[in-house]
Amino acid sequence: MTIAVVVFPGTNCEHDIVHALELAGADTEMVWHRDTDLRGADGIVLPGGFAHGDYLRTGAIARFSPIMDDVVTLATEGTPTIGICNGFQILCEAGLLPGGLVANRDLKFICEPVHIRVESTDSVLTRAAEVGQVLRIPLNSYEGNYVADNIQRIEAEGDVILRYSGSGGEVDDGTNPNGSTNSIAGITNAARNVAGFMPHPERASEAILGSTDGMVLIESFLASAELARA
Amino acid sequence: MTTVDAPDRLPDHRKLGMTDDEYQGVINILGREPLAAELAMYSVMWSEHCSYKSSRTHLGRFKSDQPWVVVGPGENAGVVDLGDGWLAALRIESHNHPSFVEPYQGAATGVGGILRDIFTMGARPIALWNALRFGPLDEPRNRYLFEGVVSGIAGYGNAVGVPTLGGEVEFADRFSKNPLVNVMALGILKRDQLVLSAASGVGNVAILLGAATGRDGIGGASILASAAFEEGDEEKRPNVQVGDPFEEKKLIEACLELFDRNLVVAIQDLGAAGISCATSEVAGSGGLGMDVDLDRVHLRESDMNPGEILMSESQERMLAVVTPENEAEVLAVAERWEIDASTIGTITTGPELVVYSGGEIVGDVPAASLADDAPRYDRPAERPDYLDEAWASEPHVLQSLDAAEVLRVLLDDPAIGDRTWISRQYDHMLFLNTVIEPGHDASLLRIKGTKKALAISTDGDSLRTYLDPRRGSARIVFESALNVAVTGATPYALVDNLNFGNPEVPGVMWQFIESVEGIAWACEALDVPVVGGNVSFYNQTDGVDIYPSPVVGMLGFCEPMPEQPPRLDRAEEGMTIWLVGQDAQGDFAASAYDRIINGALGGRPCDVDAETARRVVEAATTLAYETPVLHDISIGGLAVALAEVAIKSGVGFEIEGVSGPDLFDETPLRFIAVTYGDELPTNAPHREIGVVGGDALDFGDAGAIDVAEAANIWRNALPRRME
Amino acid sequence: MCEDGGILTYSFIVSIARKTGLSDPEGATTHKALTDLGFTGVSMVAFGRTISIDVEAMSQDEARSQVEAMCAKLLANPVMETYHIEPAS
Amino acid sequence: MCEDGGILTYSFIVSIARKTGLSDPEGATTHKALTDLGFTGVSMVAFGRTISIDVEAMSQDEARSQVEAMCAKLLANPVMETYHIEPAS
Ligand SMILES: Nc1ncnc2c1ncn2[C@@H]1O[C@H](COP(=O)(O)OP(=O)(O)O)[C@@H](O)[C@H]1O
Ligand SMILES: [Mg+2]
Repeated sequence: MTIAVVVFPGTNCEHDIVHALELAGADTEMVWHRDTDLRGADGIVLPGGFAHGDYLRTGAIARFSPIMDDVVTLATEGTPTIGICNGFQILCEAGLLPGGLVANRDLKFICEPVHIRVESTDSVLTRAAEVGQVLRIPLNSYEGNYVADNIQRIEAEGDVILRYSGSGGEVDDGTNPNGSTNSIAGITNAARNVAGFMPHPERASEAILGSTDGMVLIESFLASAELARA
Repeated sequence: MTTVDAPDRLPDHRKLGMTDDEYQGVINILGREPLAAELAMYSVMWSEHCSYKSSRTHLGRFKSDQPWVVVGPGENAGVVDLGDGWLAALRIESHNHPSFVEPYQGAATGVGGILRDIFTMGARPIALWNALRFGPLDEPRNRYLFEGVVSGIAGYGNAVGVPTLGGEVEFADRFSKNPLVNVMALGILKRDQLVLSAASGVGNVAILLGAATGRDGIGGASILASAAFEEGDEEKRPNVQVGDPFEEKKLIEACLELFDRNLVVAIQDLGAAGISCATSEVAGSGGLGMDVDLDRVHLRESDMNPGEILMSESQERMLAVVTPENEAEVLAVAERWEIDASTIGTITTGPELVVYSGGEIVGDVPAASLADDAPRYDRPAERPDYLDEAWASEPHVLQSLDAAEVLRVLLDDPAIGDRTWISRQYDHMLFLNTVIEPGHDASLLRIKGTKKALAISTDGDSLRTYLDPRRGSARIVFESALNVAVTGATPYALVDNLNFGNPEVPGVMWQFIESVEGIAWACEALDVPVVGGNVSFYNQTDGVDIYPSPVVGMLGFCEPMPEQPPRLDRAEEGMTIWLVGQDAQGDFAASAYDRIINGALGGRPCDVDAETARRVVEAATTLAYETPVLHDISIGGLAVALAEVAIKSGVGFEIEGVSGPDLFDETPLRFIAVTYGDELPTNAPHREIGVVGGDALDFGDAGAIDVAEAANIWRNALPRRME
Repeated sequence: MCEDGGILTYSFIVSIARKTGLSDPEGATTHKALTDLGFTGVSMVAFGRTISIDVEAMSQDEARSQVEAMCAKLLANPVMETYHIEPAS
Repeated sequence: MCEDGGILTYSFIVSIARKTGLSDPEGATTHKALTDLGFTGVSMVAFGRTISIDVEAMSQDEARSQVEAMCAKLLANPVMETYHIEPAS
């Protein structure tokens, strides 16, 4: 089983996610954005960073990279696909996920561990977690504030998979780090095989880094890729 | 040779910051009047910023002769050996004046510049630090500068993909019109990737990589950095340089690939003085010459004249020297990483640097003369008068002070309060190396795939250095050494950034020389080599010089890394608290107590002996392998150090037998250790001073304050001022 | 607008605004900052971006429809933004 | 513009542009992206910002001079930018 990690110019978390995926036992392959072929990868990761400098609009230019045609094709066919942080922004721009991400409420970059509550296990990212489980995972973004013009539908259909919360799972304005609509930290598509989220699970993948809470998401994703392959 | 500009159309050398004597020096070298472009080159290269003309005589005092030093001062970055083929590269640089003109871009381009110094050596930059000085935050203008500088560092560092692992900041009136922005970077590399800047091989070609050349910083950002500021100068200032972290990110990846594949002979970043500096340095330091064709430089604006192209300080550019056989491959790598590249020169036997434009020669100068023949000044130095009065005064400390009352005030000070407001704006986790994050004495980074780890601390102490430049400077070295030691690291190498006022003022020159002496002596005491640094003079606005502000960046190294390195948040109910190191000596000069409670600045900081320094630092390094909490005692003394541990661990303590004044004493080379058991395995002087437990910071007879209240004050010190 | 064998350069300004109803943190923060500075009469602040574009084409219409296509494809995100194209003076 | 006891609401658009000569990485990157997408006729792309402001005042002149003051004080960065104020239609 091979996980493709797509690298755009300006991506910077590719080595980190590979490190975490390999800790969880996956084989990985980095694919440059100018390539056109994911070679039938069993799962796709769009990692964090600043593709194209985040210029114009975060994710806007990256979505037109040559590799994105194959990302869209495989994702549409059901390949488990996740976007972390900048990868989430790219998936939104590419139309694989609804909504988009704008500047944080306080117009400041935020790098700190936050609590997120699992809202649904019906996604490739959360299948191994439990509903209501609270994870402590670092956030690292300037544009992490989720907006959508069809928010009611997204909520009604259960597309929200992760929400910012307090350590006890409470969700309110005080536990919302960046002003995200309804404290949304991660969402999935209707087919449940594409997921995007702001926090960085790879940064919570070893005890020496302060938390291993990210591994449940990574393991969910790998289990999904394994299942999809079978 | 052909001349394009008649001598009577030469720009005035004085407008370019050059004295008449210096101008005569150029004429002596060339045997004629310089052409416009030549004068442009000499004026920037001979500026204080590029030539170190006032400081060079004194920098020889620094020693870098330890066996683990691979590259000492003189290259873009210092390099030390970490064993098993691993090397670390480090460097510090100032961007003070540009950050005052435009805080966001000034700080951002400072970050870009220091990173280039690191990857020029073949190293991958893995972390950044910064040292900042601003005026008091009750002034809106100072808040604007602080906010802008922090977001500029964040904006560039985060996007370029290099984590910022910490720094330090002070606020004092003398920085209101002259803030300081120093940035430091660390890189790691394998020994066979090391690249130096001296070119070799006649016939090799020079390829300019990266951003297009525009009118950035023309008129000389280096000249800007080499002159005092005056109110109303704005119009004369060169264009603000706009940072492009995306371009730099691509440039880093492209260059690292070139090094990996051994495609370059030499490389040099373009910083101050742009193409003039890069071409003359690669050629001159290799004892060779170069023919440079300005028509081949990729430009952002088409109508630039030769002098402008030579002097432009456009960011995100590198000059690589490669063999003709590899030229096509290098251009292909650039293309793959989507950066522009143009072959602009050829290495010649020299020794001339010959510059062509429109088919004509616009400059023909001995390449090495731009760097090597720069003037050197041994400027007069004289002990300034203010010291008599300062040393004659004695900070006054109430014997029966209420520690809780004092602590409430100190914890609210912006230089003592929590720095999370700053560090949370910086990506400090990228690369998954960060074992100890900002907010501790030093940050600690593992090197994945090895048992090695690196600790870094940046330190400065402008007010104490003002009261005694030599002792103050030595003490920042000892503090930084202790900071890395409490993570388990051994102090291994140091870089320094010497921020001073106008060197033409004898009192400033005296401060400078004393400071160099203090740093050099302290480094020798600890066997720490000085592997690089930077000098920033002319930090003077409207005739007021800044407080003398040397800043050091200490690299510590450990192998193996402690399995559980000490942290401030690991204190638990029932642990014993120890005070290790010197006894309090009544050291209140420039202390937080005197400065904040008394509103005073006077007295003379106490001296330190080398033997004590070595012993205490070694004790910390050793204890770090088995002690949950170690914390250096510095600003605010024992009381503040204890409060930080209690706040971060979320638990109180009871202290016994420490007098009120001793709680706030700032005698150096002391630290606290918190651990279970009633023995501390160290032969450094130590004594038990209390236990962990309860909800209060309980200082016994000196008073008590709830942890929650202290935490609240401390956490809000910056946010309440900035929001 | 300069001639070049039938092809001229046409200049446009594209204004891009956040859809109403979606959050505009830049606008909100600036509104608050203005009020703090004493500009108490400010009742609305909204942020937008402008992109000035020069495009070479055979006619104004052709140029405009190219800019139209650039907006639809890349410059604006229809999920969050609206845009407006104007010839530059 | 709505009436409120002598005080009316006036709307303005402030356009802020980067000074010429300064580099514009966003513009350059977007220019390249447009070219890669096949818009090869694009010869210049420059980024700017607009801020729409509603301000309550006794007269258009008073409102405008307030916006002028906001620009000078906060909205534009005089070191890098120029600005231009226009009443909104
Ligand atoms: N205060 C100092 N202490 C030690 N070395 C210094 C100091 N100041 C400058 N140097 C060294 O002098 C060399 C030249 O510095 P500089 O001209 O600033 O380099 P660059 O052109 O890369 O910015 C560097 O190797 C630097 O480390
Ligand atoms: Mg350099």
